[in-house]
Amino acid sequence: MKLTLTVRRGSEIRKHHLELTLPSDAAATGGIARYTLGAERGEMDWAEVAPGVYSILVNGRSYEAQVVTSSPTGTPGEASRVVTVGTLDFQVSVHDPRRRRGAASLAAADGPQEIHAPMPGKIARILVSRHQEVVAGAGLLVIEAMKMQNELRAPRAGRVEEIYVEEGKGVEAGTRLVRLA
Amino acid sequence: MKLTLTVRRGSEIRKHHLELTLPSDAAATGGIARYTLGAERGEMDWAEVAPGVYSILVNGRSYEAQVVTSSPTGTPGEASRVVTVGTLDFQVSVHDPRRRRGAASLAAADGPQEIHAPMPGKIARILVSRHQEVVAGAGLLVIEAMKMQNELRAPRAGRVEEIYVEEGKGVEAGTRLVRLA
Amino acid sequence: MFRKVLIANRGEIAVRVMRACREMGIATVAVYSEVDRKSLHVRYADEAYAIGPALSTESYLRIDRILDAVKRSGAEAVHPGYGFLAENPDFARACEEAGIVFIGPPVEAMELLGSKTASRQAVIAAGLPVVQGADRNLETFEEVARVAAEIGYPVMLKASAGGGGKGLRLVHAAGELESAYRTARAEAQNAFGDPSVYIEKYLERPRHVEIQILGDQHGNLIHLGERECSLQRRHQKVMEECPSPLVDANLRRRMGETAVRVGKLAGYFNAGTVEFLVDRERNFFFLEMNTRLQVEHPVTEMVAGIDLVKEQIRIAAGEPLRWRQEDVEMRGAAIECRIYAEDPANNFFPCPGLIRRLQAPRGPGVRSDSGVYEGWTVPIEYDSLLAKLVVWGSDRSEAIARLGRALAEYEVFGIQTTIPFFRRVVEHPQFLAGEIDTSFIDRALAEGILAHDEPSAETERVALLAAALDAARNGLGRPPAPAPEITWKMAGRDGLLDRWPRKL
Amino acid sequence: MFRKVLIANRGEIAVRVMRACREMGIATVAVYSEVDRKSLHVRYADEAYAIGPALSTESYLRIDRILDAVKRSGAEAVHPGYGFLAENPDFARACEEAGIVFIGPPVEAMELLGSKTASRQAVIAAGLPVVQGADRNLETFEEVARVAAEIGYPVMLKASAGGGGKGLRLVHAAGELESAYRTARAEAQNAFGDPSVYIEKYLERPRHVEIQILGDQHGNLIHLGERECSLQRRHQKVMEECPSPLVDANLRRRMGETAVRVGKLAGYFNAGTVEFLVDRERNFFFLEMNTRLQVEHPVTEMVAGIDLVKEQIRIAAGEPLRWRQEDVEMRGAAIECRIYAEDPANNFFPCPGLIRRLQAPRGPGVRSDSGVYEGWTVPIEYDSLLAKLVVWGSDRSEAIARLGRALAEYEVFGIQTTIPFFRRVVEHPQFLAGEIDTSFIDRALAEGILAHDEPSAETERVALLAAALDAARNGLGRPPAPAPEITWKMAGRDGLLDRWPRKL
Repeated sequence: MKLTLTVRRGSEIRKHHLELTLPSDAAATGGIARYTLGAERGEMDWAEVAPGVYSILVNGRSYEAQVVTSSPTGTPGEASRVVTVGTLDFQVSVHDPRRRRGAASLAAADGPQEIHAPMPGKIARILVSRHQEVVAGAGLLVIEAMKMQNELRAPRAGRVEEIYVEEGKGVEAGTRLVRLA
Repeated sequence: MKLTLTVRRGSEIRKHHLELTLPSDAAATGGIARYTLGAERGEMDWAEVAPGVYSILVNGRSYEAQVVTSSPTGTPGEASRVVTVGTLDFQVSVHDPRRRRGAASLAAADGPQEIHAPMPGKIARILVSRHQEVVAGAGLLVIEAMKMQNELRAPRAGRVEEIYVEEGKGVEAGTRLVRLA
Repeated sequence: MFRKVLIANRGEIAVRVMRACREMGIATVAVYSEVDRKSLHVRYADEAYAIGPALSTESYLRIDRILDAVKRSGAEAVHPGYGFLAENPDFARACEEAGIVFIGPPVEAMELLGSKTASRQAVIAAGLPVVQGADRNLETFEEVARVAAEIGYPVMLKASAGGGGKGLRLVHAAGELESAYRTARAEAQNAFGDPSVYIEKYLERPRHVEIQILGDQHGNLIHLGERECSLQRRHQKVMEECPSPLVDANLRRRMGETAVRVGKLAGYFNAGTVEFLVDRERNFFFLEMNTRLQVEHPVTEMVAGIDLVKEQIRIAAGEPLRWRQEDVEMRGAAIECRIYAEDPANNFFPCPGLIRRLQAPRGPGVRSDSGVYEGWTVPIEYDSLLAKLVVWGSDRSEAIARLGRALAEYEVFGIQTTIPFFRRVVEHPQFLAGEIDTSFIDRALAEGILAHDEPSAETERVALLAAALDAARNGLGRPPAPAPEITWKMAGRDGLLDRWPRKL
Repeated sequence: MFRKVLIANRGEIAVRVMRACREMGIATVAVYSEVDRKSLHVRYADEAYAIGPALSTESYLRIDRILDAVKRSGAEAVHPGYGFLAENPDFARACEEAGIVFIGPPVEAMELLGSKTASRQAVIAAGLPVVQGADRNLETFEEVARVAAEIGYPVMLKASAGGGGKGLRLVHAAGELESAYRTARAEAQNAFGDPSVYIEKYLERPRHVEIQILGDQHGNLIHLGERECSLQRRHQKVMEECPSPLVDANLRRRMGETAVRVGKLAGYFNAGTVEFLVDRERNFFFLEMNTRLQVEHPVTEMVAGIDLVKEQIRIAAGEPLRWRQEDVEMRGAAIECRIYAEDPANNFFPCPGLIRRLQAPRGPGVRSDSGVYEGWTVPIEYDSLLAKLVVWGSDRSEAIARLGRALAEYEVFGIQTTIPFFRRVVEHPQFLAGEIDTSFIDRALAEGILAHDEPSAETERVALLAAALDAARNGLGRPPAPAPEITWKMAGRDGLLDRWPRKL
């Protein structure tokens, strides 16, 4: 299986080509997998020890990796994985190079952008109105949760095209809040 | 929902009639349920806090009950539940009285009886041969597991009709071992 | 001894009190709001009664509903935990009038010590050291300006009814005073319904050190040494230790004696904490007294070998103290981390939600006091303290090494917590050297203590392999378990979020 | 100090040693057999190497394969844990020859103390008290009969190479001797490949009390008090406490000094345990010395405040002991329960299988040393110790109350464990009074300590309601999660199972 992987940590983005050969038993929860990563060939001994949690041995070293799948804000429909190795997080997108879905998915969106609720809570206040121009960092709205008020700010300058919520209403994590053009 | 319940603790068996009224939302993981148990009417406030684990409040008292479904040995196909309340275990069979499946299922079997492996392990020795007459308590075979040899004894007197395993072979929990007539 | 005790609280402290009761053979009664039906304290208790909707003012702060639950359950005493009604003299008095025991200090002591200015006056009258400042509320700006000029800048404006960093303003020079005065009053009004402020000298890089006291109803009052609570983020404690790396035997004795005197002048009994500021010359000044169990009481318990909650209950039942001052032997060192449902990578944004995986550390010297469980959903309505990780070591350096080990073992998935933040703190050279003060954490954060580690090539390779493995097994695009919280984590890292205390 | 240590063991003790290493900044190397790929010690380690198939003799007992893993990993020292190679002088010598450090005593001390008869002779020669009996192996039945007649019945026949209750026979009168001699020799031959037996006076209801010693390579040797290990089932320890309810300061001092003398006469260093029998008049007799860390070491750690595994590593690295005898201060009381995968309701039948749910107790004074996790399948190949629950209290009665609370919190589903058994023990009046001896558990079991409690009508009602609720939600007949282990539990309760140690 040939894959293209894009990994992001902080602001840095790196792209890798990886070929992985798994044993044919699809139901197996562990085994030896061979891989080619760039010019390097190797073997990993993997075992799924809990759903999404892998014990991985490479060259005798023992690692634990937790894999969570998610859709990053702004690019719904494009699945990406957050991999935690020990205490470090990596955001990794996995693509099939034959399908040519872009590594561009992780780049910043230039077009209209939807702002989603980062957490469940109540909309305490809306700080902008429709069609208002905002600068990057301007407060958009305030969500109240866990005895704190949390202000959500604009990721970039733009114009508020749509406000999807009302003051006083509860929202779930991921609820669309504002569309910025 | 009208149910007939048979509860076994140790050697004692008791039968109960219970009517339970749940809220109509089948996907709910908690709520208030009304019940009639014999002559007693009451309410329970229940919440599923983990798969098969219920927090139950009755008259202000807080209980935790774990429910595991199983088929007791000798009566395959007849589902039964083991309910652990605090530190006490109850074996409970739940029947729909309209279907008239018997509370007899918990009674001792008189006819031929299959002995199943109570644990995974290896058959270390077979102590009887086919057609041999055995007394109650006679050793049938020895399963080796966890650095110990474990002898399985006859639950009653009878004749060994069939031996399904061989010495040296591994068995899973529940594997048929011997048929006693 | 009581046969049944009601715990008028939720979360980790409710469970902690119930554990003490269970070890004493006392039946426990929980109260809960609508959103807490599945909370651990309800599951843990022998009995549980609903007391209203999620909003605290309609449930955990409703004295009438709690007393009603007391009546229904037949409980003989109430433990208030910390927060909610723990320092409310009206509640203590209502218990008394209902003929049940309030597990805490006498009402009069709560009243005297509950007012920052009244307690200050009493302490000054007894000739004990306090932070220089006003000994009463200041009604006008002119008064404030005059007192500030007297004691000299920098000064701290504080809400009289305050707590938790609200209504607090640091003023460096006279020119800043007027605007600070206005905003502090406005915040105090918003937060506590009372705009009164007073003023204190601001100590440069002070340390916050507090003394645990314990007294019975027969006039015996002792102290159990100090706790170092200088590790605060925005004036809220996040990590505490016992003993303080600053305090030697002589200072401990002097602070302990002062704390006992504060307790005595208020006619105090049960457990209480006297808070001090300590300056760079090791002068100490009375700050305030907390008339309840502290969040951080476990560090004292582990070093003193005394179960404070059980002692609270015994004292409330009228038993005499079982230790004289000279019987108290402190051994080793303990450190507590407050595990909050907050995302340190994202400006400590609160992070309620489903705990999908939870593995607390174990092994030698590790204590975990928790109010949560795997599969439980942290509600948005209450404060975000999930659990406390407390470790003991034969000395401070063993305790720190053990804390690092325990933090590395701690796994919480589904929501973000302050665990990664503490992993950085325990490696910080200044923390290791014990050179901490109340602004250490804010400084360390500003200096980038949480900056990304550059991963080794090996670690990144494992991340790639794990992602590829997971994709190969579960499909490239279809997420097996969508996790919106990750969205927030990744999207919000760029500092696009800010937060402040909710106005009540 | 070492940079990297290999742990030649598995299960809870491997994890416990790795925790100590991690706190000391030492990298850890695990070894594992085929069935242990997913075991916790492999996950916990920094490195892990496969050393062969499940059978111990082909993996954990293979000195060559372990030394190969040492070489591949570059480890500088090996910790053997307990069991497997821990008391094997050949392994210690092989380490020495390979230029790596064996974390344990010197080879010569292991050899001298490893033989029950040789160590007995040495102790007798030093004038220390031993249980009356033969001081060498007895080659003929005539010799056995003569010695038995000399010391008087009842006597105990013991396998010289023995341990764990194998090859042990109690003989009440001369008429029983011959048949007991034959079966003991046969068992010893089967279990250890060596039929040699010797004979000891049988003490009536003796107590098993052992002394922890700790010595460095510079001639310093101290003791850390005793452990009471009388709670045994069929000669295997199940529950241990520190201090012993029997031992007072004077007896502790005398036993401690004797233990230190035993260590000195063998040139001992590192951690070791001297086992004694104590009779009803508080006379104590040397039984044997274990030249390794004991399973029950945590109770001493909690009371002494000393991390024995870290001390073992420091001693092996050549560091001098950090305590003199007079520096050791014991505080409070600690009790350990060995959580085995065995079904107490079913004659302690072993119970491997999938752990479907695991919730270890938390809160004050609770330590959990575990080698397992939820979702892991306990294999059938190794002994059934899953975890150790250890509690500390300011005195024995607080420790027992806490243990009861912790056992009530402990949830393991999917497999049966000894937890329900311990719940009964902590309520037993004789245990509460400290009136225990080595046959207490077997007697209590025979007297029906595990008999069914009659449930209250309320509890039964809840069981019915839960069953009905589950049936209403998940269907009457279709099991949502089949659980064969329940089968076994329910079916096998009638005593139709018996078990004995595997012949090697």
